[in-house]
Amino acid sequence: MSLQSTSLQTRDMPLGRDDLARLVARDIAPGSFVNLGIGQPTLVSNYLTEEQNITLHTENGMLGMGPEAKGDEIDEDLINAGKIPVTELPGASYFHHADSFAIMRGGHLDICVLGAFQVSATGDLANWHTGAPGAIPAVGGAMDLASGAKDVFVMMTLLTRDGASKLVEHCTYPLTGVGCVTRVYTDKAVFLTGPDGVIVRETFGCTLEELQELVPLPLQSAAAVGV
Amino acid sequence: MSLQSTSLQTRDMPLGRDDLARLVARDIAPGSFVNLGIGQPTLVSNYLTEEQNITLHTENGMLGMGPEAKGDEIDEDLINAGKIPVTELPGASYFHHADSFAIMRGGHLDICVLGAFQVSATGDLANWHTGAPGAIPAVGGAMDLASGAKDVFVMMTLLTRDGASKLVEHCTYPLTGVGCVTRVYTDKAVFLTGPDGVIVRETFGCTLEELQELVPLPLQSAAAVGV
Amino acid sequence: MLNFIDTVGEAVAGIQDGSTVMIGGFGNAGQPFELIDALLDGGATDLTVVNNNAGQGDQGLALLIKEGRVRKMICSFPRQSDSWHFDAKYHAGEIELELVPQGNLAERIRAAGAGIGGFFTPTGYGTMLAEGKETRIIDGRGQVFETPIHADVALIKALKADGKGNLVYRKTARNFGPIMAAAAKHTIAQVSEIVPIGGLDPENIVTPGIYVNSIVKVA
Amino acid sequence: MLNFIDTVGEAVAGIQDGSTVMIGGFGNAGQPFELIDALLDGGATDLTVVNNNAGQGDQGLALLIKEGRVRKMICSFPRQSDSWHFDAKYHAGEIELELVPQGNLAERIRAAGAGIGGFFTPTGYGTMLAEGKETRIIDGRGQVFETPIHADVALIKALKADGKGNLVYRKTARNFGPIMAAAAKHTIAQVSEIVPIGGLDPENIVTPGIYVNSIVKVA
Repeated sequence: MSLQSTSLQTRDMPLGRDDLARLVARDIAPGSFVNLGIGQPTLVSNYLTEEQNITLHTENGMLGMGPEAKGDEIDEDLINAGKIPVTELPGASYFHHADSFAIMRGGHLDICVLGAFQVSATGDLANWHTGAPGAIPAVGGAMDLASGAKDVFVMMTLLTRDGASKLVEHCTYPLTGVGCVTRVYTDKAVFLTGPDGVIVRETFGCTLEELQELVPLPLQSAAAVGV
Repeated sequence: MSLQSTSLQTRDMPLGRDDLARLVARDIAPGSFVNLGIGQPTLVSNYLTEEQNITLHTENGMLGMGPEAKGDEIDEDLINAGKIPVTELPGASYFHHADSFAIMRGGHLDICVLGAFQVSATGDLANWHTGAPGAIPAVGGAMDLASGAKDVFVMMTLLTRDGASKLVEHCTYPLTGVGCVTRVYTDKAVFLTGPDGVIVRETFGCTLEELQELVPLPLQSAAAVGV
Repeated sequence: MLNFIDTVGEAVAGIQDGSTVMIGGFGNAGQPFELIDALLDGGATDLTVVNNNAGQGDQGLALLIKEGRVRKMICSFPRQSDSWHFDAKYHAGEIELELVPQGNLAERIRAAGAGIGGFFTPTGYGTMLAEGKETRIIDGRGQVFETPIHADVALIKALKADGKGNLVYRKTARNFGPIMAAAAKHTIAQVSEIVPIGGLDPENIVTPGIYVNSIVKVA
Repeated sequence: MLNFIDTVGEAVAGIQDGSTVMIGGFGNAGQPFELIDALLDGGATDLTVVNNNAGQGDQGLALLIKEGRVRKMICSFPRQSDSWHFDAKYHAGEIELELVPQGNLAERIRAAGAGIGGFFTPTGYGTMLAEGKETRIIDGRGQVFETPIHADVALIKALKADGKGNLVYRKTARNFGPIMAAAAKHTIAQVSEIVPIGGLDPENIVTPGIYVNSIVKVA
């Protein structure tokens, strides 16, 4: 494998959460319909531009979701999937839960962005359950998004607090979906996942060689494979 | 079998189509949600009273259908299942086809009234296809109504033009639904059908003995079985 | 991506030979006559058409059938007093018919839009329309396995669209429009009126713009 | 039959021990708090409850769970920062949990209302939530067989009802209300306002009155 790391390194430093969210936002094609799940991925909404004309979907029954509600805008009947008060943009629509999940499950969303515990080389996703004994499992809409969206992007730190890679050959946590993740955005690199293995699109504050030291599966350089 | 015909005969003459429609209308419980199919059963709507507070459903997406539209009321966007212009009553609602058939298929209609070629002793219905070679089959919503409504009433003449009974031991025409018909309203009698056989509720212009001559399956008297 | 298109001809220009085309409407209500006429003019052939009926009189879908452009009809009620063009093609063995109970037609279209791989329904159990199909008894009732109907294109008619492609309909003209819009890869809607973004109440949208690709105003 | 009822207590009085009760709402939006409180006061126990969550804080469903009235929860997201009453009962082995992906929960409820005997979906395929379930490959995708969720009673919250029982909702408080109303044998709706027949636009009804049995106005 040819590791052409210099051409991939786009930043001197690992990315913070906001920089990562900005990067994901920049990568979303104009006019897309997008679901940002709950937690960290919702930061992406802060960096979408008006020119991009992105329509945000929330699983609890809305297209055209606006930014988080502040002060007088707060309305208990208008919340997102994380149960945080949000606002409504012009051109929004409301629908019931079966219609909302039909949008997700029917393949109509262009992109969903999710957090993850682990992603495998072939795009398996584990993000709902640690599998720890006694842990109460809760899945919400994660499996529907994983299996339904045209593209599933993951946002996560590359390493656990213990320094283990979350990008793995095979997930050890219970799966959310099989072969569903197409891109993984981490603080140290952006990876493209799929049936042909893992391709590194760019690195942040490390060379490809250094990255390969951290990740226990073979990495290919985007420059080398011509992506 | 004890044939107590005198107590069942309620009219001196066979019923005409309008008298039959009036009888069906009278038998519909107040507050019911009803679908009247197409053709002859739609006559029933002429005899429903305001006090009955019946809500009519039409398969093409409406609850609260009113009478046929006349003159200036005619609106090409407001038709019934027979494609005849109709009107809208206060409290009506419109919905799309999947939602409309969910009402029918989900068991939410109290009664549907359908025409028939044949009904069997156990309530099998044949009303969509003669089975004749070269005939173009057309089924519409008949099978959904037959399998979905809580009660399926049939309105038909008892005999074909050739004098054969349409109430039969086993249907020879292709089936619309199995064991679905609960009542059969004919010009000569009202029959209750079900797993226990055929019960005659009342006769028009004939005795039960005379009726039994016409129908090739054992008839029980409602008076005798205590219905 | 959503496009507002000036003419019905341009709107249907991308429809390929061999496509599966859903056409909204029940009787005349909700039929996108202008889009169908444009499809007739456009020349696409070898089509599979999904519609409740199989054309009436000498207009719209009936003409498409007459001209031999429809290889197969998927419908619930092809036989009407004025469906002579379908009748002729059918008796000549020149058109294929998949006859589907109307509720199965609606539910199969809905299933395609909702990502359902197939479902069991009591409708049609024990009838010739279930012959050859998988069946099972569920909670004591015989049920038939039915599969989704996907389409390349849907041609539908709505009352109004806003700038986001959200649609509202009028009375019983709503019928198949919303479920076909969700089941097709590319949905083309003819509307009577286009209003600005914000011109429709978010509570009353029937078809969200995510399901709509092309909108053309028809006078 | 539709009844307009004066108090939430009378509205829930008929709910029997052992019933399956669907409760609308996602977070606080659309939760029929007053009906849940009345159910708590009414004493029915051994309930199976269908809700997206498993109660939050010290109110509503959480209290019903705390009081030991819920035998089984069917939900997608029981674990929240303030779901301590469910947590305690779960760890004590005093409540059964059927964990369902949220889209399967919605679709299974919808299937019950629409008379569908079961359906195949890709959601959950290859995960532990599909263990023991029938699967098949359809069009190259692994799919899981899921069955309808019926209920004896649905408790939902809507914005307005008209005299025919037609309902409209408000913003994301709509969520599970419409599908639960259709899936339950008996649907009880608490509303903020009751308007006369004709007071709601027929184009904008979300839940037709055919799905509603009891309506109670909550100030």
